Amino acid sequence: MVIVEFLIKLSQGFGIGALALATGLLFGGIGRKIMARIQRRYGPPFTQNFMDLFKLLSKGSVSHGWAFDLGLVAGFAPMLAALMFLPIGPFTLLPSDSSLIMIVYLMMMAYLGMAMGVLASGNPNSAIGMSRALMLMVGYEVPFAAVIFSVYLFSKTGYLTQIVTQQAGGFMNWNIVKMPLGFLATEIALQGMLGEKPFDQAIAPAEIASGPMVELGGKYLGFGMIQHSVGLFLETGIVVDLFLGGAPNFWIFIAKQFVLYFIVILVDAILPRLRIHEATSFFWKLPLFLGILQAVIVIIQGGVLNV
Amino acid sequence: MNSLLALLIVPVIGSAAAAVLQRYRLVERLITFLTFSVTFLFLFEIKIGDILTWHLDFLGKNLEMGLQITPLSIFMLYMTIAFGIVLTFYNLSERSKMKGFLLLLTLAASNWIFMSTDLIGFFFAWELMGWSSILMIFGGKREEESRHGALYYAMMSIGGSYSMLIGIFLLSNLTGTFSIQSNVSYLTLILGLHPWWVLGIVSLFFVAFMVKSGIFPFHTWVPHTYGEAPDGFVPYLSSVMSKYGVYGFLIFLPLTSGAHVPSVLGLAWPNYVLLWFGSVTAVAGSVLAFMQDDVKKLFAYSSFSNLGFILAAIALFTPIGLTAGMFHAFNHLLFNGAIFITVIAVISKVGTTRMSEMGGIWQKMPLTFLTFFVGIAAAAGIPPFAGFGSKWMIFQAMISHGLIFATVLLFFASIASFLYLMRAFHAIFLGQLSHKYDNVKEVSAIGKITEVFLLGALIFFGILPGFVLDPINSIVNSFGLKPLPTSGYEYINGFFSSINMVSIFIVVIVTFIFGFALFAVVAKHKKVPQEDNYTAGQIPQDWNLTPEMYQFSYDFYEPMDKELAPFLKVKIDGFFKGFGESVEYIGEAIKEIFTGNVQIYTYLAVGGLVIFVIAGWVVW
Amino acid sequence: MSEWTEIVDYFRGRSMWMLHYCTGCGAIELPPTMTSRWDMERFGITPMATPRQADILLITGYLAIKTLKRVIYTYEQMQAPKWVLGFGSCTINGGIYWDSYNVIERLDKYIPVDIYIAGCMPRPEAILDAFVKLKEMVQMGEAKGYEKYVKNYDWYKANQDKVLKRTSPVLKEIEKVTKIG
Amino acid sequence: MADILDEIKSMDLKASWLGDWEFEVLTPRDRLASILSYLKSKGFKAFMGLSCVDWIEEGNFELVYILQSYDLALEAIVKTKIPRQRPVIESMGTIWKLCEVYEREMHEFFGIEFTGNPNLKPFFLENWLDIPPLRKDFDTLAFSEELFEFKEDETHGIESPKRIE
Amino acid sequence: MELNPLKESNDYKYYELFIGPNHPGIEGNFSYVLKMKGHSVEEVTPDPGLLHRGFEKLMERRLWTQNLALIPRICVPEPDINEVAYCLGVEHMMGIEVPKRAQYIRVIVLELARMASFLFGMSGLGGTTGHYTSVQWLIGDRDYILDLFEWLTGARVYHIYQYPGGVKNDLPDGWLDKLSDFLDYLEKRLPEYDKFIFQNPIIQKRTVGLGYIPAEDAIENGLTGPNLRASGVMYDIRKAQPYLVYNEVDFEIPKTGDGDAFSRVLQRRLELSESIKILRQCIKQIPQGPHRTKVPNPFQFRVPKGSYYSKVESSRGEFGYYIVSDGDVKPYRVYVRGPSYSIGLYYATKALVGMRIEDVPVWIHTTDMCPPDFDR
Repeated sequence: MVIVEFLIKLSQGFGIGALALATGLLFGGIGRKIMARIQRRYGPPFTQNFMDLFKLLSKGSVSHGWAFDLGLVAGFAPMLAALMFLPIGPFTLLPSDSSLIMIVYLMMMAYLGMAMGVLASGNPNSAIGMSRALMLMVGYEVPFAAVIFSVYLFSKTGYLTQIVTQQAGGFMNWNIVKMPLGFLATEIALQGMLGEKPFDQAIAPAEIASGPMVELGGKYLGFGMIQHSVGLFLETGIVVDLFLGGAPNFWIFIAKQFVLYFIVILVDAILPRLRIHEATSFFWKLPLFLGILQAVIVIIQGGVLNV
Repeated sequence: MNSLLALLIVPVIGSAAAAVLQRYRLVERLITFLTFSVTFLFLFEIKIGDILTWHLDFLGKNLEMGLQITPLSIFMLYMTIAFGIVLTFYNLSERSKMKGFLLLLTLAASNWIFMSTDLIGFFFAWELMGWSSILMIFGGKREEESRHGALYYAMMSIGGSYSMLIGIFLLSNLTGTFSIQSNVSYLTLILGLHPWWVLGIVSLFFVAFMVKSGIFPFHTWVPHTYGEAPDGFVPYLSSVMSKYGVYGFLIFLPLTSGAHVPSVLGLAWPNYVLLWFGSVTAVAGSVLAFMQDDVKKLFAYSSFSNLGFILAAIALFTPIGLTAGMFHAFNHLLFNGAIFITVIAVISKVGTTRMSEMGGIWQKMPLTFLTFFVGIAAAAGIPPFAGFGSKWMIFQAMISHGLIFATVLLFFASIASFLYLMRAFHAIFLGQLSHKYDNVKEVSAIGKITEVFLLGALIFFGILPGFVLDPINSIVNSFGLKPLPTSGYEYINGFFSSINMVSIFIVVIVTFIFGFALFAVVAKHKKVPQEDNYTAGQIPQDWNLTPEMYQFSYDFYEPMDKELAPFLKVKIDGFFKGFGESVEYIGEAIKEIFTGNVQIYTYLAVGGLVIFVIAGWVVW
Repeated sequence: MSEWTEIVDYFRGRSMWMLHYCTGCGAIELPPTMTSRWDMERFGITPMATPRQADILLITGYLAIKTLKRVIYTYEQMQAPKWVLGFGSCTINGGIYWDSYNVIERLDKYIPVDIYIAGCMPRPEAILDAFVKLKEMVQMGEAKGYEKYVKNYDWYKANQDKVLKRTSPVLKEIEKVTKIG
Repeated sequence: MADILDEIKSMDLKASWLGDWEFEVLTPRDRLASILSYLKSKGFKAFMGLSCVDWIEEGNFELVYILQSYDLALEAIVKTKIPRQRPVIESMGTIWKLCEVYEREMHEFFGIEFTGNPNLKPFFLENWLDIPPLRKDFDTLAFSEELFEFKEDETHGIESPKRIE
Repeated sequence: MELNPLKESNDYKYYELFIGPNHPGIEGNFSYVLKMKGHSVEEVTPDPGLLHRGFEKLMERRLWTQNLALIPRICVPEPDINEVAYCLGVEHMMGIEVPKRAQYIRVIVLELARMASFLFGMSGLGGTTGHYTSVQWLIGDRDYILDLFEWLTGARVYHIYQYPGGVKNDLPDGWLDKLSDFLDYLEKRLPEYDKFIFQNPIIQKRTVGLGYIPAEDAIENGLTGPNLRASGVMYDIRKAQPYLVYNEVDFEIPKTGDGDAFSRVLQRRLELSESIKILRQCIKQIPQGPHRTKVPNPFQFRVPKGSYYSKVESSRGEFGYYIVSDGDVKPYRVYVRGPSYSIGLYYATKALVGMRIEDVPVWIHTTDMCPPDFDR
C-alpha cells in the first residue's frame, strides 16, 4: 500500500513539476512578448522559451568536472522539491509539511547548488556574478523574512495550506487587504528574487558577460532555465498563497501569478539596473521598513502569542 | 558511583600517561584517543540522578562538594566526549602540535564542570579547563602569534574568572553554602525583594560565561585564539568549549522564569537583554566573518555567530526556545566539527590558512569537499541536513513572542552566514586550481573514515532529529517546563507547524535522482580543463594567464563591506578594538616587565589568582 | 531515429542564439536588425554573451589577423552544433581590403562558413534573409560546417598556422630592416 | 594670432601658414623638444596627434606633431626630419604623457626608436616579422598575396559554400 | 578584532578580467585587460589592433578619388565626416571653390550623421545599464535617418556621397520636406526621451559623479568634442574655426560642464537639439545652384605638392586628416587622427583605475569611443 501511495505521489509530483515548468516557460515567453511590445516591436512567439529549452537540452556543452555537473543538478532539484510543498490552487502534494520557512530554505539550497556549479567553472566573471547574487540575497530576503514573520503572527500558523484556507471567502479576506504594506514589501522583494531589473546585477551582461552563466552552455544552460522557470512559478506561487488567497482552481491560480509577474515585467521594462551596493541598501530601506511596520501593526492588533 | 569518579579519574590518568610518553607522537595520540573512548564507555554506566558527595576540610571550613548527573549534564557529556572521540581519532593522522595530555586535562575539567553540584568544584574545574586550553594554544604553528593569541585568551579568561570568583564569594557569603542548587533557589527567593542585588550577582557569573562562549561584547579574543591555536585543537575549541558557557547560562536562567520581574513582550527583561546580546552576537559574527581572509578566523566568527543564535533561543526560556537552543547547540557541534575538521585537513595539505591562496581543491580532495559542502549546507540551515531544524525552531520561538526586530536580525545573520559560507566554499574548494597544489592528495584513510562518519551524522540527525530531541525534551522537563509534543523520530514539532524530515528527505532524493536522470538522458557533454575558459575572446597564453590570476576570491564582498563599514567603524572598530587593544597592551606591558616568557607569566597569573582566592577566603 | 533528428533540427532552426561579438564594421547593421524596426527576435534569434551559450558566430566583415586568432579561439570554444555566418564582401574575398597586409582574404580557409551574405554592407533585410535561409538549412540538416571543421581539421589548422604562427618574414627578397643603433 | 608666427620666425625657424587656422613649423630635431615646450607654454596645450611621412627618396622620416590651442583656435604643425638609416629621436613623453602612445604606434609602423619611451612593445600588430608596414618600401599587395594566397576559384578539395540566390 | 590587513605579499589579491573583444560591455572589437582587486580595477591595459586594416597604407595605393570609397569605413557609426574631411583637405590643396548649395548639402548630411551617431551613442548607455527599452527606441528612431540617407545616396551606412568640388547628386525632390517631417517627429520624441532616460532616477544615480574628468585633464589628454565640452571647455570647431557654412547658421554650444558621465551624455542630448536647429535653418536657407563644380577626371586628378591638416567636428570630437601630396595621382601619405584615440588608448588607463567593474562599461560607453577610428 505504501508503495502504491508513493507511486501515486511520485506521478503527481512529476505532473506538478511539468506543469510548473510549462507555466514558467510560458510566462517567460509572454513576458518576452510584453517586453517586445513595450519596446515597440513584434517579439518572439509565446512558445519561444519551449523551443529554446528543447534546443539547449539537445546541444553539446562543456563540463569543468563533476562538481560542475553536481552543482547544476543541485541547483535544479531542490527547486523542484520545494515545489512539492506549495499549495497550487486547491491541491497540495504534501500538505502536512508545507512550512513556509522550510520552502524558503529549500529554495536557498537551489542557489547554493547553482553557486557550486558555476563557481567550479573557475571563471572570475561567474565569481563576481555569484558574489553579487548573494549580496542581493541579503538584501531581499530580509524584508521578505519580516513579511513572512508578520504573516505567521497574523495567521497564527506556519502552514501555507492553512494560510490559504484562512483567506477563503472573498476578496475582503485576502491578506493583501489585511496586510497591504506587507504585500508591497513582498512585491518589491519579488522583483529581486526573480532577478529582474533593477535587480539583475547578478547576470548584468554588459558588465560581467552574463555572470554565473558565463561557462554554461547546452544542457547546463537548459538546467539553469528550468531552475529559473520553476523558480518563477514557485516564487509567484508563494506570494499568491500568502496574499492573494490562493485559488479555487489551477487556472485562477495561474492568472493570479501572472498578474504578479506582469507587474514585475513592467518594472523591468522601464528601469535600468542599479549598482549592487545600491540595490542591497535599497532593500534595507523602504521594503524592510514596510515589512517591519507591517509586523508591528500585526503585533499591536494583538497578534502576540503568549506561550 | 564509581563511574562518576571514573569520568574524572580516567582522563587524568590518561593525561599523565600521555604527558610521560609525549615524545612518542603516535603513542601519545593513541593514548588520547583510547582515553576518550574509555571515558565514553563509562558514560554508559551512569544514569540520571546518580550522585556522589564528599566533604572537604579546608582552612577550617567544611565544604560539601559533589557530583551529580542531570539530564542536561548527561546530554552535554555525551556531546563533548563523542565529539572528542571523533576528533582524537582524526588526529591520529594529523601532524599538528596538539598536546594530548592537555586535551585530556580539559576533558577531565569539562566532565567535572558538567557534573559539579557546588560552586567551588565548578570554579576549579572551570579554571583547570581554561588554563589547560591556554597552554594548548601556545603550541600553534606561528610562535609569536600563537603566544599572542593565548595571552589574549588568558587575559579575557582571567577577567571572567575574577568576575565569577567575586560572584561565588558574594553568594556564599549570603547563603553560607557553595551548593549550586541551594544558591539558585535562594536567588529565586530573594528575586522579588532585591532584583538589582540578584541581577548584579548573576551578571558576575554571566560575564565569565560570555567570555568563554565569546558572546558579544566579549568576543574579541575569539578570532585571535582560534586563528592561532594548533589545527588539531581548533575543532574542539569551537565545537565543544564554547558550549560550557551555554551550560553556565542554563544553570542561572531558571531564576527569571518566575513572574516577579517586569517583562517586555511577555519576556522577563533580563532575558530580553540576554536575547539581544545573542542577536547582536549572531549579526556581528556573521558580518565580521564575511570580511575575513583567514579561514580559521572566518569560522571562528561563524562559531560565535552561532553561539549568538543559541543564546538568543535559550534566553527565551520557553519550551520551544530551550529546545531550539539545545538542538542548535548539538547541531552546531556537529556541523562546526565537520567544517573545522575538513578545513584543518585542507590547511595541513596546502600549508596556508589564507583562503585567497587556495582554490580548486575539490579536484584533489573530493571526499573532503563533499563533507565540507554538506557541512556548510547544514550550517546555512538547509533541509534535510542537521542544522535546519534548529534554525527553523529558533525563528518560530522568536516570532511567537512577537520579537520582530530580533527575529529579523537573526534572519539577517542567517542569510549573511550563507554569504561567508559560500565565500569560504568558493575560495577553498571551487575556482581555479593553482599549479602549486598539483601534488595535493586526499586525506588518509583515518581522515576518510572520520569524514564519512561526520557526513553520515549530518544527514542522519538531519532526517531523524528525534534522537536528539528526546533527550532535549527531558532536559526541558527537568527545568520545569512542558516539553514539546513528540510524534516519532522523523518529526520536528515547531510552534507554528511541524515537519516530517523523512518526507522532505525523500522528496529531495527523488528530485535529485530525477535531476541526474535528466542530466544523463539529454545531450552529452565534453569534459574540458579549467584553463579552457571564457576570456572574452582573448587568448590566455598571450597574457600569461595563470590559474592564480584567474581566481577571484579576495575581497569577495567588497561592495557590502563598504556599505557596512560605517557601522563597524562606530560600533566595533572604535570601541571594542580599543578595548581589545588596551587588554593586549596591559598584557604586553606585564610581559615586558616580567621575563618576557609568557609561560612564566601564566604561572605568575595563576599564582596571583590563588593568592586572591586565599585572601577572599580569609576575608569572608 | 531520423524523426527524432528532424524534430531536433526543427527546434534548432527555431531557436538560434548568436554570439554577441562585433568582429568588424558590419556589426553596425546588427542593432537595427535586433531592435524594433526589424526585430530579429521574431525568429528566435537572440544575442548571447559568451561562446558557450551561442549557436551562431557572426563574422561581421573584415578580419584582421589579430581578430582571426581570437575568432578561431572563440569558434573552438563554441559547442556543436554551431554555424558561421560570413557577413559582407570582406569575408568572401577581402572586399575593399583585398590588398591590405592585415586583413585576411577568404574566411572559409580558416573556419568553415555556412552562409555568406554579400554586400558592403549588407542591409538588415539581407541579414534576416540569411538567417531564414540558415534556419531552413538547419531544419533540412544541411548546415554541417562544424562537422566539416572536424573532418578537415588538419587542413584548416595548416591554413591558420600559416597566418598566425609566422616564424620568418613573409617578404624575403626585400632587404633587411635597418638595424637600429 | 600672427604674433606667434612672428615669434617663432624670430627664433630662427621656418614657419608658414597652411590655411586659415593652422601653421607649420619646421625645426631641426635637436630643437624639437624646446619648440614643443615653448608652444605648450604659449597655449598649445592639447596634443592632437603624431604622424610620420616616409620621404624615401631623400632618405628621411618626417615626424609631424599636431598641436591645438583652444584659446587661439589655432593648430600648430611641427615638423622635423630624421635620417631614415638611423631613425632615433627623443621621446616627447615628458611634455605630453599621451605622446608615448603615439610614439608606440610610430615605432611599430615605421620602426622609429624613441629614446626615453619605456613602452615600445607591439601595439596594433601581432607577431610582425617583416619591415614596418607603413614604410614606402613595404609592398602590401605582395605581402597579402604571399600570406593569404587568395585565388578566385580555389576549392582545396572542399566544396565551396553554397550560393543562395 | 582583526581588521588589519594581512602582512605578506599582495600577489594573491589580484586577478585579471578581460573586457572585450567578445564581451557585451565593450564598444566594437576592442579589448581592455583589467587587473582587478575585489570588485575594483587596479590596472588597465588596452589591446587595440583588432580592427587594424592599414588604411593609411591602402590610401597611398589608390587614386585621390578612389580613396573616397575607402575612407567612410574608418568610422562606422558616422562615416560621412571622413568623406567631408578628406574632401575639404583635397579641395583646399587644389584650391577648388565649392558651390554654396553643395556646402549646405554637406552641412545637412553632416548634421544628420551626427544625430544618427548621437542616437546610437545614447543607446550605448541604455545597453550598459540594462535600460533596453531606450536602446530599442533610440535605434528605431535612428533608422529614420538611415532611410533619409538611403533616399539621398542609395545606401544606408556607407554613403560615398561627397566628391571633391561638391556632392555626387543633388537633393531629390521632396527630400527636404521629408527631412523636416522627420525633424518634427524627433522633436516630439525628445521630451519623451528626456523623461525616460535623462530624468530616470536610476540612470542619474549610475552616471552622476561617475568618471569625473576635470577640464585640465581633458585638454592635457587630447580629449575633443562632446567629451571636452562636457568638462567645461567650450570649444567647437564649427564655431571656432568655421568650415563649410557653419558661420551662416545660428547655434549654441550647450554647457553642461560637470565632466561626469551624466554630463557627457547630456551634452550629446543637448547638441542633438542644436543639430535640429541647424538643420531647420539649412532647410530654410539652402540656395539654388549647382551641386558640384567641375574637377579633372580621376586619372588626371592631381593634387599640388604640399601638405594640409583638414579637420571636422564629428560627434566624437575632432576628426583630422593630415594629407601629404607629391603632385602625383595618388596621395603620398594620409594620416588619420581619430577622436577616440587619446581617450580609448591612453586616458582610459588612468580614468578606469579604482572604478568598480559595474561602472567600467558605463564609462566606456559614455565617452562614446569608436575603436575603428583608432585602429584604422
